[in-house]
Amino acid sequence: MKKLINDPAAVVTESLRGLAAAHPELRVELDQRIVVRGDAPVAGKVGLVSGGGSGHEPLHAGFVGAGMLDAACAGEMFTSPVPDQVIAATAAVDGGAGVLYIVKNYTGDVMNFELAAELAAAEGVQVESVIVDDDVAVQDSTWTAGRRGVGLTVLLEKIVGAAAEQGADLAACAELARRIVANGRSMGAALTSCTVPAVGKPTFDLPDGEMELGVGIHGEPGRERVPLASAHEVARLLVEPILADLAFTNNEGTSDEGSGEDGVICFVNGLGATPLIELYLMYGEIADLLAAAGVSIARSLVGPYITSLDMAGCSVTLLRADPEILELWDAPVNTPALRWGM
Amino acid sequence: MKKLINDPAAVVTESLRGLAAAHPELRVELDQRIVVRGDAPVAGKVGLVSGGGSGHEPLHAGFVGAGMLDAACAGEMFTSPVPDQVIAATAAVDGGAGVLYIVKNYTGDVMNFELAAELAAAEGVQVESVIVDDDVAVQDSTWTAGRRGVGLTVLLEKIVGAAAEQGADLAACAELARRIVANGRSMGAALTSCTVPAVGKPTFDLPDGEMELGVGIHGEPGRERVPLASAHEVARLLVEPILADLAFTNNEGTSDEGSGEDGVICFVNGLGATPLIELYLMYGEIADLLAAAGVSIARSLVGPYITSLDMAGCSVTLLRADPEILELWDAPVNTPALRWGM
Amino acid sequence: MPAVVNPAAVRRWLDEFTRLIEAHAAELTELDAAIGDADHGTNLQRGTTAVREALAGLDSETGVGPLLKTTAMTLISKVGGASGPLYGTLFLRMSTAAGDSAALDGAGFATMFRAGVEGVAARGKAVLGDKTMYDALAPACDALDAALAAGSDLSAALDSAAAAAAQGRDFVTPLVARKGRASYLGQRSADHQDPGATSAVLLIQAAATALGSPAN
Amino acid sequence: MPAVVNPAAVRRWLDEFTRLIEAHAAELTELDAAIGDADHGTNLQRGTTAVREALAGLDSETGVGPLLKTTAMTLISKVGGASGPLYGTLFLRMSTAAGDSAALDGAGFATMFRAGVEGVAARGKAVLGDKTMYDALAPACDALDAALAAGSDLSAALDSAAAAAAQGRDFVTPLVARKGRASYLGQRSADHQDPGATSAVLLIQAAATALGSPAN
Ligand SMILES: Nc1ncnc2c1ncn2[C@@H]1O[C@H](COP(=O)(O)OP(=O)(O)O)[C@@H](O)[C@H]1O
Ligand SMILES: Nc1ncnc2c1ncn2[C@@H]1O[C@H](COP(=O)(O)OP(=O)(O)O)[C@@H](O)[C@H]1O
Ligand SMILES: [Mg+2]
Ligand SMILES: [Mg+2]
Ligand SMILES: [Mg+2]
Ligand SMILES: [Mg+2]
Repeated sequence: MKKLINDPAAVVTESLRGLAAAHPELRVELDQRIVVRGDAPVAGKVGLVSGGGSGHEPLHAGFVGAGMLDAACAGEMFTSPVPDQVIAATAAVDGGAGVLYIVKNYTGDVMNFELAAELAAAEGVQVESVIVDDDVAVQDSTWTAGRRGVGLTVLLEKIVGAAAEQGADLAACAELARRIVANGRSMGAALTSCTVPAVGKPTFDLPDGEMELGVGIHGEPGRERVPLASAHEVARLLVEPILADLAFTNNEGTSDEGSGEDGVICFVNGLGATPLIELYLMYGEIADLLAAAGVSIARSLVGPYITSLDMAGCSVTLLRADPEILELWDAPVNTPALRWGM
Repeated sequence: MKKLINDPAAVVTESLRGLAAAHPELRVELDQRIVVRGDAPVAGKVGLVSGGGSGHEPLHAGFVGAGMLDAACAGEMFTSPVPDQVIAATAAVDGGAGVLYIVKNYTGDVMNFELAAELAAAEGVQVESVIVDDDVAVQDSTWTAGRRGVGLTVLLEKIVGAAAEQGADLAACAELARRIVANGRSMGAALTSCTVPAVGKPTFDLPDGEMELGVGIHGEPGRERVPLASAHEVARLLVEPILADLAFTNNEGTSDEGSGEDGVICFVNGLGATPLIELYLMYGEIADLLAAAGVSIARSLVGPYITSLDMAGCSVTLLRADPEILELWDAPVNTPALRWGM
Repeated sequence: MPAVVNPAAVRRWLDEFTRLIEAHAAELTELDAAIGDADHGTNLQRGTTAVREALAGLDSETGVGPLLKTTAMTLISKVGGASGPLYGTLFLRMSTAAGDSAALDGAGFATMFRAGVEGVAARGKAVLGDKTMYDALAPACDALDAALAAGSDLSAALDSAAAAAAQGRDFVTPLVARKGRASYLGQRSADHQDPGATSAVLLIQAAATALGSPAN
Repeated sequence: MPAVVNPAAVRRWLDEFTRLIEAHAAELTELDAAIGDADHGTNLQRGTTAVREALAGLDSETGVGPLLKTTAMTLISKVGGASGPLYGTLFLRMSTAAGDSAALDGAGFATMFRAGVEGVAARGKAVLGDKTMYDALAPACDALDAALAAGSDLSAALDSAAAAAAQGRDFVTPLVARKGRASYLGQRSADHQDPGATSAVLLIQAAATALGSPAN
């Protein structure tokens, strides 16, 4: 294992320490491992709290700031945060308008946020939770844990963050978040495993010439191991299941036939060790496939925003846009990892 | 070799194609492989042109936009651009106030930009060139190729870009750029080699338990191979030679003793395959060392901004700040990779 | 049957569980690497180590219910992931069931344990055959009841509970997981032993070792 | 001595150079991987392939000077890196020296070649012993002049030039590089063969093969 770390057990805390040093505008509570907007709680604003296992940076702490999250809870590596953290974050950001939990759909995350929500409700805080489950690699079913929450989380945190900043109330924020969940899908592929520091070796072996299709963000193997393919082919393997799962074109209209009315937000994400030159190359392939499928791209995001430690690979997220979503996407945001307009 | 690419020979062009698709606000000329600000030439503004070998993304194309570069020339992988590209970029951005070439100090880059400058001057364009050579790993000497240009290039492009945007003339831009070169230093370390697509295997072997100290950004081996060390120790190995090379504290004053008057801009850069969680951890270590040395950090930047394909490792850049430099650093910028205030 | 499950026995149980988790942490993480995210051993070790410290900080007079409650809250606060709330709920429900009894006999222990296991099912919404810790815990409950009903003492009953747990764990190994991270793998989760079921067996083995003997 | 270096001979030279670069591209890149950035073979191959195409597009009447100029401009436009401007300058200066001569004899070729090599030194600011292509090119010039002065024909003179180039290349192998990327390695650049000196030897070997024979 080759990593720029000290003690494998201390990686999360030591990295948060560095985040605190680099971003004095944030409040980083190292004991609780929560990262809070410097001006929290913002009176009258819905507080947005997210969190999850560490190892996905910049998600979530890198998205704390004006126009996005109010607080993030950093769990152990790939392990959901504990309720204490969520409760501390809730207390730190509750400005009287209630708190929205944004939870990626993993059993651990769901249960820990659920416990926290029960406890927060008992304290009289208005809490709503939204579960993000956008990963089409996983068969959806009420009999299983359901789909994982992956790339869509980034888009959701930005868009709902903008709505909260503009004064949307808790019910409106929750409804918008659920609308985004209903309209977004993702799929990922890995060229290499990642290495969890405490484990010290790759989670799985992935020989030369092979890749994992349908991976999540925790170094878990994918749905299928397939031969390593060209970027062109990988793009197809990622885009096709997404388009098969949800209609991204709007064929109802007559004038604009074959293209979604407002297009999509297309997010090509790096899993941690894939250089930007490859991500942009993939973006070109994906844009071609979408054009051929009659899906128009309204906005794009390319970069490593929800990672899996040092995994090489990428994921694609598509979100059906509408004018409100696009306006909220374009709204100012000021966080360590996503910033524009301010 | 595991990469999200198609033909190894086509990586640069295909990645630019994706950049063009993702950033319609830029003008990407695929034939010449130059990336130009959408509104270029800006009348009366000094045009900033940079470029270099590809494989360092987001440098340079990711820094084209308002408040930073006017154009970037993308060479072959790790190979400087050719004069034709620089001349095309010059023509595209010359708004009548002259053009500044920002050249990293590599023999190839220097000679190709030199040829271009000769040709541009023959065409009647006012051209100035500034050579960035900040890498303290390389012994400086008039008898050698001199120091390499590395991380400081990013800071320089941002700061001089802001000055040009605010109307500084060519002489002022060139002088500011040279002041930045005089006041900035960098040092890097690699945990793994990178793999050049056309070569198909790592440029050098770096066994478990070893790292290369004093690497550049072209996969060239470093000055020294040393045992893999903790983040704490790596931070020391990077910061000490920088502080030994240039005084980053200002002991002349009496009131503010032991600390640079306006502090430094501290840039912790990922070399391509190092996840953000490690970079922030390194930032924490570096901030400690600087505090202990009496160097105060005025601004920071943490992330993979000047990379070496899929190399794991990081570099540190320190730039002595002054009020003008800080104001220009804070000025609005809108590029694919660096954006704030707009 | 004598009331064997007093505070000292509960402490011995948790001590033994901590020891077993420590001894098997790498194996649990290894199992989780194959069909999960390579942290189950690390998670539980962090939790049980914290439990040991928390219990050491409690008064020696602390009763069964409060000991179990501290265990529950510590696991919930320290473990995270799926197993944190699940083991936390197990101990929380047991603590509630224990109430302020000074000690429990075999039947009392069995009732309390079943309350805990039902809590796991409620929290995780798992049913038998989903390939989770519940597949080890539920058969253990049944075996415990059956053995006690047949007149075994708690020691012997816990031995058969541990055997039933191990059988449950092995029974689901060939199955496809339907809950937790392993479910993401679909067909590929088959023929892998479930990490949570494996740690659940250790919990019951620890009980058999620590609670079985009336010598306290 | 007959005027052997006519346009057809120049084309044969560049053709042979292209062939040698193609055959040695991997080796050149390998050498560059050790002390540079693993692209010298790729760079030159891209350049010489483009030269072949560019020359094929030129009229069969095209003279020596224009052929060399097209070669120069093509290398400058296609190669990039350090070797692009350096080889480009070599051919540009040769083209200027050739002027509009229809063909050159041995002495004319030697004068022209020296002009090119001096251009490399001027552009790269390299001196002997810096461990660059100049360390192969400069001794080749001297050997060429000496052999012609001693009465050799161009064929024999180019053979000794090629031998001198190879000697120069090997002479600097143990040295520490002071120019180009290899200089960044300091002491670690010693005992590695310089890629540019290696390709320069191929250029002169190609001349020996293609220009030596008066049969054109
Ligand atoms: N819904 C559930 N109900 C019961 N047990 C579950 C459920 N989901 C997961 N588990 C158990 O949790 C174990 C994994 O725990 P752990 O690795 O600590 O958490 P995580 O999966 O969050 O990383 C699984 O092996 C399984 O036995
Ligand atoms: N200043 C210089 N003068 C002469 N030759 C040089 C100089 N710098 C580099 N070279 C030659 O260029 C060769 C490297 O060429 P190449 O790999 O194509 O370019 P780059 O170093 O830009 O990647 C070196 O081996 C050396 O012979
Ligand atoms: Mg986990
Ligand atoms: Mg090069
Ligand atoms: Mg796990
Ligand atoms: Mg080279």
